[in-house]
Amino acid sequence: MHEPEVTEALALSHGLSAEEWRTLLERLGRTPSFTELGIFSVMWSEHCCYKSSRVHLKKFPTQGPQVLQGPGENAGVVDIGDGWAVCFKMESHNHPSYIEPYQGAATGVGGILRDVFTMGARPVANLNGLHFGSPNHPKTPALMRGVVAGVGDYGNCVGVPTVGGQVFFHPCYDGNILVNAFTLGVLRSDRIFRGSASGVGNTVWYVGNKTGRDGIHGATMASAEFSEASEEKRPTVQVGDPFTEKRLLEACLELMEKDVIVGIQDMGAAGLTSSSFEMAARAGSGIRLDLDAVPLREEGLTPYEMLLSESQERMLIVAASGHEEDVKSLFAKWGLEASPVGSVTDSGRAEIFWKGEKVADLPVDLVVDDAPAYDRPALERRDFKERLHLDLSTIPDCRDPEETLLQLMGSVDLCSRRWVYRQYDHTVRTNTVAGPGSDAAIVRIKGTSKAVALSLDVNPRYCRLDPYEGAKHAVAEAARNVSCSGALPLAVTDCLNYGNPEKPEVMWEFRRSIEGLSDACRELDTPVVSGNVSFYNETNSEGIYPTPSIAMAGLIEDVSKAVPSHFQQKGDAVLLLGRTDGHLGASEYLWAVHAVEKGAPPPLDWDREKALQKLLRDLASEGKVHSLHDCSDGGLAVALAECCLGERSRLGVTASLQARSHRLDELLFGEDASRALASCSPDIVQPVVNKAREAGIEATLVGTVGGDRFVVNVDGQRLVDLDVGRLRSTWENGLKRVVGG
Amino acid sequence: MKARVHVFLKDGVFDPQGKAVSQALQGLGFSEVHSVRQGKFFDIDTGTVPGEEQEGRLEDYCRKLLANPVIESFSVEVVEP
Amino acid sequence: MKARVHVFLKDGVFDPQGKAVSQALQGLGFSEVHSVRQGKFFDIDTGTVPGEEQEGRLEDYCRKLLANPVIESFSVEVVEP
Amino acid sequence: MKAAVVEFPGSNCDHDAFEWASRLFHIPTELVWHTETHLKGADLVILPGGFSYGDYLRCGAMAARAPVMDAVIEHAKSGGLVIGICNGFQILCEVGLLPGALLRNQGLAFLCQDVYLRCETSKSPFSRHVGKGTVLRLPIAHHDGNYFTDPKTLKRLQREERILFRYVNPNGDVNEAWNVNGSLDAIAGVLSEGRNVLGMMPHPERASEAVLGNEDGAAILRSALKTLEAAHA
Ligand SMILES: Nc1ncnc2c1ncn2[C@@H]1O[C@H](COP(=O)(O)OP(=O)(O)O)[C@@H](O)[C@H]1O
Ligand SMILES: [Mg+2]
Repeated sequence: MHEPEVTEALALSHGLSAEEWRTLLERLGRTPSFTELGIFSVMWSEHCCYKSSRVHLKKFPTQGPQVLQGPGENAGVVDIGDGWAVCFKMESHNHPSYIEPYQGAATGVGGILRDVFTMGARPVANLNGLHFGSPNHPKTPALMRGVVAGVGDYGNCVGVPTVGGQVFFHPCYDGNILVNAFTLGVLRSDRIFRGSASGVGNTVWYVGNKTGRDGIHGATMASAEFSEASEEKRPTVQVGDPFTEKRLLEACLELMEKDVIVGIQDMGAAGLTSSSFEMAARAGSGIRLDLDAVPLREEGLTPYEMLLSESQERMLIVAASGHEEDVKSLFAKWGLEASPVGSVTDSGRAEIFWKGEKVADLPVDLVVDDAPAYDRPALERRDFKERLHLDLSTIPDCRDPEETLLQLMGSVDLCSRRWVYRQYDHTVRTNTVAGPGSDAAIVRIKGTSKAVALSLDVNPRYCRLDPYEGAKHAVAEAARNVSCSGALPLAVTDCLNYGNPEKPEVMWEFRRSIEGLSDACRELDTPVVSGNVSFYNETNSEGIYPTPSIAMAGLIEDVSKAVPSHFQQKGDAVLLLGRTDGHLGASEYLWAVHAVEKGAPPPLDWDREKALQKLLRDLASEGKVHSLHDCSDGGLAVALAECCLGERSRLGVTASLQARSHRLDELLFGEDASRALASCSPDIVQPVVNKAREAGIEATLVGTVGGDRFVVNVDGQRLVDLDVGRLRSTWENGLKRVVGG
Repeated sequence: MKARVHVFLKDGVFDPQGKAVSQALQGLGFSEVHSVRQGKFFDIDTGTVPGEEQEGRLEDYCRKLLANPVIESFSVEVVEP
Repeated sequence: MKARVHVFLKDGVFDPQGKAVSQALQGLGFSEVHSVRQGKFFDIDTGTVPGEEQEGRLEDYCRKLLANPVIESFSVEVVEP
Repeated sequence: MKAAVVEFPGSNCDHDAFEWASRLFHIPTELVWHTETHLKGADLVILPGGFSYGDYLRCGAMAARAPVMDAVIEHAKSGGLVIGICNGFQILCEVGLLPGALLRNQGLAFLCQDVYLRCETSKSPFSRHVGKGTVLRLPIAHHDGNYFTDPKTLKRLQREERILFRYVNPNGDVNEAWNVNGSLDAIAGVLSEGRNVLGMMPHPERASEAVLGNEDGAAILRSALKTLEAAHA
């Protein structure tokens, strides 16, 4: 075998820094082979070892009585009582999706599904967070079509409903779209599987698709900036095979019912290398691999290629010895091959053989635990203070609230996401109590009376203007959405998308975000149980806005108490819960109507937020309300309009508001936090108001449900009077302006 | 002109459909089948295009729409000028 | 043998994909495009099949699996016997 | 009265169909793997929805060639009830138990949404207790549901009242805007010549429970069940 000579230059071209290369030589005590260099380059890449983020991620609260498995495994696991648990995680597939939107997004969904079923959980719900460039950017429509079709086709084929998510547009994503995929699975709390290679002599199995030259150096690609050149220099793009994924999923879950599996992990980024090294590291064991046994899709792959390939739909399983036939016959039932490719040792080393030759022999801890970690310099963004300052006197109040409302409802950030989620099967598995279009998706757990509520949120504009406050809002809004459905927020997973961490201003954004997330998760008692960091979302030195996507999972004990987001009943009273201060800073209104991105995000008072969320849950569990809807981007007027736009309900509303000392735009479109709209039968308005007062939450009667018009009076003056059908068509056609059709 | 354009996965790019088809053929008893790769083709009918521009035009269709250059290649063929 | 099999929609069967492609091409400014019909093809690699049986075998693949006779026709071609 | 749900690799509504029959209707129900050769004494066979063989090649093409299909054909030929839902409908067409084929949706996109169906005849075991003219609201979730058949067959289907469901608007009128996948004659479900085999694209099993906000789908299985019970009595 002819291999390049390993030199410092080669190491640098593999993405290692000069300092990392020196450490490696010193710790290894020799020059690595070419294959070994490949292993280090991926395992020490940002994507695999979190070298710029590790020290900061330690700040997250990760514990609580509900946490059965925190960060560190393939996915987190949370107890939901009565012997049941849910397992979930979110992951980014940003770079691959920009290069090949359909396959990139599809394989992103595939990867996160494997992370979850690896833990022994049956996937029951997907979410997806999508951030695209400006709707006017020439690449946006094709990227959007490709990504949405990719997310949909993969999840649809595997049969996991995609029940919610987020879509956001901003020019900061023109050269770096974000595709964040989330999966939640259900399992018995005493049947958690982990990625650990223990038991000397146990067999290491390779199952699933054969290995090709796919995505070699995908992990290193996700650890570097884009440039025009890298758009040209592409590795072989991975193609998703959801049919094989579905069979792998079923076969693994079936095998897990027998007591055969010792450890299991999917081959994600850095494929066979990361799965084998990480499994050995978790168990403190060693591993021996025979590459001759690795099933190949094409001839002539070198050990380097086999170890670094990112071919999809592959798993590594450590099975108790003596069960070889069980493993083989079970996978054969599903038309899949299982190949023994190695065994567990106690050497603490990974020893890799090929054609009778030892091609790699490395200490597992050096590769995994001793991977570099940096506390990179951070520096407050230069324009931070200046942009927090908003001078409203330079911005005219809205003259025609009706027109402004229609403009907002049809804007790309607030309009209906139906074009997207119509392409996602959200009803398969017959658990979807509330799907996309609802504040939180509600998925019942069969065999129990429970349901989980899920919401995915982040407002990148808030995060750009104040990364600390923006991060707090992401968690608070996700929790509020979940509480609106009547669920108790339990735990979060995150997907942290940032620019180049070697830039101090990006690092500052990252650190402030982590602090905000940590504080919020502590306040709301929702530990972080899993997550993912994606750095280097930069093209030609232009970075994205800090985008910490947060997915919150909550629990409803009695699914019959779940509350919808939309008005349900003609004649119902509409109550605004929470205080309106008319905060316009950082708002969607300023951006969509005035093209201004300035001001501080709305202040968030934890006492008030927590009291509101508890009130929402109490109202739900006492069966007092017919609908609850969180009031966030777009403010009160938009939230009121959204309540009229349910898939099934077609009800108008007449609302009467008091401006007090506020400008009209402050009243209608201000984004004060900690607010929600409730609808209830008119005869229990007083008890609801009293209950809110007791909780320290302002409650104001703002209107009545009914009719086919959307009417808003301010101080007795009719400012908005729209046919609900017109409102709906404006709202529903918003995305079509971007994608056509 | 009448033309036929073939669009197919580049060498080395995984073709899950082709793999499934080849397994299905084997399962039907056609054990001689080694491998299958699946592609798309387009039969295109146009108004008059000057002879010397025909192939170029077809390649334009491919580059602009029919083929995804990241994973696919194409070939063009004028059937009736 | 190496073979190529084409499977295409019969005349009269509506082809939503072909129609969308032809509209998209027109939308890109290729106004000369009249119509497009989309089909599938399969590049098949097999072990030895006796020369006189080759075409028949390919037709068997089509009849048994590759084509749906309700909507599709096929043509077979041995590329390398 | 027994039911069987046939499972192919890639089927993903198999358990939904199983629960539909067993949990919601208390019908003793068996899952039957695609390699099996009998149907375990089932009176009603359900071919479930969802991506058998990944929908690779053509939806339902590979499943139609599975060993178990001989038993399904035999069951159908001897008058046994068969319901194919979504992918199950595609399989029934591929195997020739139902006429026609399901092409790609006219807008080319996968569609997941509720649709309205009008029951066109009560002369079938699946609709006897639904009632002609009844409008049902049911979810669809498919990429290839655009029903097609040749003009002669279409005439015959119309004449023999074998079109069981059409896509309609909420008032029950056929209207192209509500025929979302572009099906010929707005066909959403068809019957076999013997009227004992039904194929339909919408998913009644996803809309048969109050907690999911819609129970319209229950009527179809209830009708089949009553018919079978009457026959057994
Ligand atoms: N990419 C997506 N996939 C599926 N559903 C989505 C997606 N994006 C948004 N949705 C759904 O559309 C609705 C509106 O989204 P959004 O405005 O972000 O909700 P909210 O403001 O309540 O957090 C939600 O129900 C959400 O789940
Ligand atoms: Mg919300």
